[in-house]
Amino acid sequence: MIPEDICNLIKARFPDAIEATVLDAARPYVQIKAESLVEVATFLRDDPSLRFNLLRSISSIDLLADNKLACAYDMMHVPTENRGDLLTTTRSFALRVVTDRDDPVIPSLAGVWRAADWHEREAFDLMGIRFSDHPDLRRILCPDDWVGHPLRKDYEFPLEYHGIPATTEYGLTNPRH
Amino acid sequence: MAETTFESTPDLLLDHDRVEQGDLQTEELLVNMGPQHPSTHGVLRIVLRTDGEMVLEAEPHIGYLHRCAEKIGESVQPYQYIPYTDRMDYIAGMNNNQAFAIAIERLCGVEVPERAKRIRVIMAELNRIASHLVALGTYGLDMGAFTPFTWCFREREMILDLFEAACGARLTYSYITVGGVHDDLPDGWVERCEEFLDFFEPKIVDYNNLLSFNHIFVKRTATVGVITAEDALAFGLTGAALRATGVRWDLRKVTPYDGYEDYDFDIPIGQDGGIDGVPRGVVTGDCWSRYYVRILEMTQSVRIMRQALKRLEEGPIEAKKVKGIKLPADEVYVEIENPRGQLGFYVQGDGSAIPARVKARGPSFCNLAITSHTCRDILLADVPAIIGSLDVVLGEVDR
Amino acid sequence: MSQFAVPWREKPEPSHGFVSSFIVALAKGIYAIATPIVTRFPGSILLSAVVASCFLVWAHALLFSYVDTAVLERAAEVGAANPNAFGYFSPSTWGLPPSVIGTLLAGDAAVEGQSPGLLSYLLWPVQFGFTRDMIAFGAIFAWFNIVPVYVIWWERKVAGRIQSRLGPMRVGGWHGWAQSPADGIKLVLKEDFIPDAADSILFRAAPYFAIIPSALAFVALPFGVTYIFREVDVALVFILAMLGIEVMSVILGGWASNNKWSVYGGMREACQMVAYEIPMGMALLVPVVCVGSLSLKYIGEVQADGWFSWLAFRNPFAFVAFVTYFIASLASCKRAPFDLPEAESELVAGFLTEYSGFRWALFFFAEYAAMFVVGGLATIMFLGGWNSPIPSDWGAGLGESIWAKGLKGILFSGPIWFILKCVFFLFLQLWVRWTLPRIRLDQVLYACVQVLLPLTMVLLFGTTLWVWASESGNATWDVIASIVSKVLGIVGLAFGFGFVAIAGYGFYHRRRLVGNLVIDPLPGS
Amino acid sequence: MSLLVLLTASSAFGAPSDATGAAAPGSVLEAVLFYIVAGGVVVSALGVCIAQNIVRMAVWLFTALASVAVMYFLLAANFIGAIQLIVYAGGTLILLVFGVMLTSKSPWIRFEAPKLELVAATVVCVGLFLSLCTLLGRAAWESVDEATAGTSIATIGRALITEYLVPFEMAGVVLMIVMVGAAHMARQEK
Repeated sequence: MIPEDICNLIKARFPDAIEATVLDAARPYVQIKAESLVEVATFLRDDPSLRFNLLRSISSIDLLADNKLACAYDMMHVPTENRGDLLTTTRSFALRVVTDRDDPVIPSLAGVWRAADWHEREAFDLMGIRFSDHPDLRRILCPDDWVGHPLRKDYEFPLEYHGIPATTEYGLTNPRH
Repeated sequence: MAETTFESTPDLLLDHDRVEQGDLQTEELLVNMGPQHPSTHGVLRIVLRTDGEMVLEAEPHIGYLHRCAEKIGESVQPYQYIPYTDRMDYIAGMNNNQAFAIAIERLCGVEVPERAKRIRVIMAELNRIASHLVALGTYGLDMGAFTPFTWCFREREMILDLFEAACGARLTYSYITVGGVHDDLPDGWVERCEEFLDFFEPKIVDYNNLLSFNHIFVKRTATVGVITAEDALAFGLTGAALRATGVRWDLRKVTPYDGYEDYDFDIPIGQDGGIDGVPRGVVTGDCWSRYYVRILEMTQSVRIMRQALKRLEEGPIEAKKVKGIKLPADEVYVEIENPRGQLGFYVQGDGSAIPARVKARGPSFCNLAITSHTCRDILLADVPAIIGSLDVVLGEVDR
Repeated sequence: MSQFAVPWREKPEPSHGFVSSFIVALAKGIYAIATPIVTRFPGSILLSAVVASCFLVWAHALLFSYVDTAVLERAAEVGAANPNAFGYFSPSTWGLPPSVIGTLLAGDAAVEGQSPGLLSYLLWPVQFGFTRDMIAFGAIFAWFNIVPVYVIWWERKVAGRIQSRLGPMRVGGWHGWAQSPADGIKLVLKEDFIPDAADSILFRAAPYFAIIPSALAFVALPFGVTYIFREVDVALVFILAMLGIEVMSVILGGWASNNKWSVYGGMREACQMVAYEIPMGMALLVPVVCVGSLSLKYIGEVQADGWFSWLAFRNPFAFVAFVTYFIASLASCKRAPFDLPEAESELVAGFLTEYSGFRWALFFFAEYAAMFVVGGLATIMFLGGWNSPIPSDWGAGLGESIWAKGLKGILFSGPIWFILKCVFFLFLQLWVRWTLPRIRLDQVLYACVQVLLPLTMVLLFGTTLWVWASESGNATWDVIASIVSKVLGIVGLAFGFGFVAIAGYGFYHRRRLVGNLVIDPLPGS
Repeated sequence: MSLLVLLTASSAFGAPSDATGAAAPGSVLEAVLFYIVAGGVVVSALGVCIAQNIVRMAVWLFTALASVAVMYFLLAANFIGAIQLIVYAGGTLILLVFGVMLTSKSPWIRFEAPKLELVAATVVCVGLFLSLCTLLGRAAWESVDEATAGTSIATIGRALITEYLVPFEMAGVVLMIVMVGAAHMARQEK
């Protein structure tokens, strides 16, 4: 099933959800509205012709030029009906949700795919996107008292953390290093 | 004596109202397993809520090895980033190099020469064997058997010798680069590699005799930590952990890359005990299945390598004009089959030579997420069994 | 200062305390003397070390028997002795004076006033029980120290071979023979570390709760008919008691460390030990029922008629009890696959987590000494004790000279056989440890309560019936019993030969590393 | 310390097998050892009462039981001594500690008795001690000259299955009931 068909399916079901479509790229995706994310995701997971049951990744993206943050969702279909047979047919799809950079809130998909739990915590930790209705939204990689979100483009690396120097002299003079 | 209290730290978010009232009231204990613990395979910390030997709840805490590898990816050119991918999953450096290289090649439309593809497959499968050997050996350690560890490492040393001969490094190879491989194979390497395969194949029988079919080992791992296929997919488990649940799913077959479609090989899956030499008592998706899928994958890797070595022909090993290549303003998400599962790289270009965003989807990271779901109401000794059978590498979990 | 500044030579020598300097000097001295010898004659040195350590155990007994026969018995014959002199330790009397000993040694009590000679002065203290105890205590203490040190070294060598590596190779020259003593010195010199939150008194005391019982177990363990420190009529129960109260040290150490992993280790040990004491004791009751005594000396003496008289082959129940006892003894020594209290991959190091240095070494001394003791119990209760597989009445024609005695000690019965059999059991324990994974706690208890315990009950009941049938004097039954015993003996022989054959096969087909894969490197590597 | 224990134990078993004679009953050494060990029993028993931590109490109880076992050895009652060690020190006490660690709120807590309880306990103890003293003072002590040496186990065994068969079996039945009851209680929890 090619991405256009999937996009049309979504369009037919949720006419207002789609903000933009990028379908002829190396990684075709559909940009949808944050508020309809959960319904679209549930539809993608449960629709018998789609059944994207494996959430591969949630990549948070900083669109500094547009003053936006984005989340890219990659999903895949793993056929489980004929378990044990060699599976060679698959389909994959991607979604994107763009949110405001100053108050970034995206509904959580942890209720749709449980794999989203840790991916969203990671996006929260490193990019500062808050996922509403997430069961346990905490920092996952950085310490709980870390200041800032490292993957943002305008992030300034702290010079020390609890008295531990976090950069070298060279790093002080060459901040991009 | 010094009076000490053992109060839980407030950030654990574990509920404490499960203490049942009764005549024999037992105390629940919060125990830190890690970050320095012999069987957490690195710096993983698991907070266990235990009642005697029973583990009621386990909560993994990660990030002790976080190096912000994704942030580094936004400051260096792709071929400079290759060494950083080695440091993610330091057990399977070749496969990580390969994943990132393929991602950049797809993004920029670079065509990899035939010989380079064959060498990539050979190296990736060799590293798969080496990685599975580490997994088997350390899993033996987790179960209290010390000997399989040294046996596995004996063979792994030979693989590392081969790697060292090819690229000069024994752990962080940076051998597979964007557009091909870094160096050609030295003289005599192919023969040596075939010699190794002849030596290695019978050794798998030894591992089986020593550990896989050992009665105690089977009793320790069978029916422990059973994960169903539905749970595995919901939690995003991939690789051996997913195949052990009975799903014959492997990206090398499903979305072939680097010429995997040319090779003839099988995808082993986990199955219930009693047939095909699988001991009785084994359930699809338990720790033993995950362990044994890795054993079977090693034989398949040997098969692939024999074919690739036979088809290795002279030719260029690197595409032209790759260094300093400008990345188009596009994005790509590529997944390949790492020894631990599906390793994905999301790369976003912005027209310059440096990527705007690099995101790594570590299979260990996703596989580890199921820990708190599986480690419920089990015995303390089962926690290392489950963690070890998921075969996580903390360098990749924390990135 | 030399022309070339060598940074590490410019540092002043660190100052040591007297004791540590002394220990270091002693170690260096021993090392300097022993290394050239050992490296030059490795095999013979090892052999002589084994013989010497065996000798250590029984030399004092030879001395005592010499004094008894050459001095005291004669003194009693000629009436020269003060009867009070034979008391254990009574200050009111000074025993036979050296002059009398001298005349007795000279063989002529009638000649008075002869000069006693140096030997008589040396032998004078040996007539007192207290002195004898002191000497024997020294021998036991020496043995108690030698066993752990060299078994640890040996374990590392065995483990190395099983794991296709070499084990210790450096310290001392020949196969790292000095590795364990060097480790011991290191452990003694290490910082005496007690965690801040630990219960420091109990933390310090716990290792002694381990080492004293295991040392005391040697008190009643016979190495031969006459080579016993104290012959106790209930030696078996006494040794079991000593093995049983060792568990207190683990619980205390685990608790006093104030570490949750340590407490887990202690609790695991408690439940494992309390459970496994029962099948272990009941398995040992099987030979006790066969023989009808709790005295280890008597049980050993019963098995003097060669291989087929050994108690393991007495009846089928005893044969199974032998295996059962061996499994239970692994559990009682916390050896793999029952090493749950210190399970490395689960509990870090269990009750040993917070221990280091000398206290840690004491725990290990106790563990390895206990391994020897359970091996000794298995030897005495099932495998003939200090008797060789050759029936000892074959040597009746050798006479009673000192050389004949020595030959009999080597061929028919003597501590060397006992020690060799104990070493065999130690090897079995090592072999099992480096081959098998660890069992889970519920499986440990399941194996004890649901398998071993009913099994040993059946064994005990069966052997009681067997003994009852044997004592009824039925001729047919006697024939059947002897045939069964012979068959069991042959099965045991087959096991033994199979063991030797497998070892020989492995030795014959041994390979160093794996061919040219390792030896000749590729270009670039 | 270990030397002392070793000495105690070694002299308790009498002389070496082929040595010059048994320790004479009533010898100075035996008396000295008896008072040392008896002192140990008293001190440990006091320790059980005074210690405030439950594990320390258990340790004191352990030393008390072990000292009593050594006294048995001194009296040449080796079997009773060894059984004392196995059953009480090695079995019951361990189970007790085990139970405490498993079920108490925490093994690291300490007990502090209220003053009133202390006073009451002291009064009861002193009264008990005095009554024991008077009882002991009134008893007619006979010295037994012949110690039953050597075949003590056979004697005990025979006595248990002939003369004292009924009490022996009764004790077994009582223990069985206790075990069943304990198992029942443990099951009820779930």
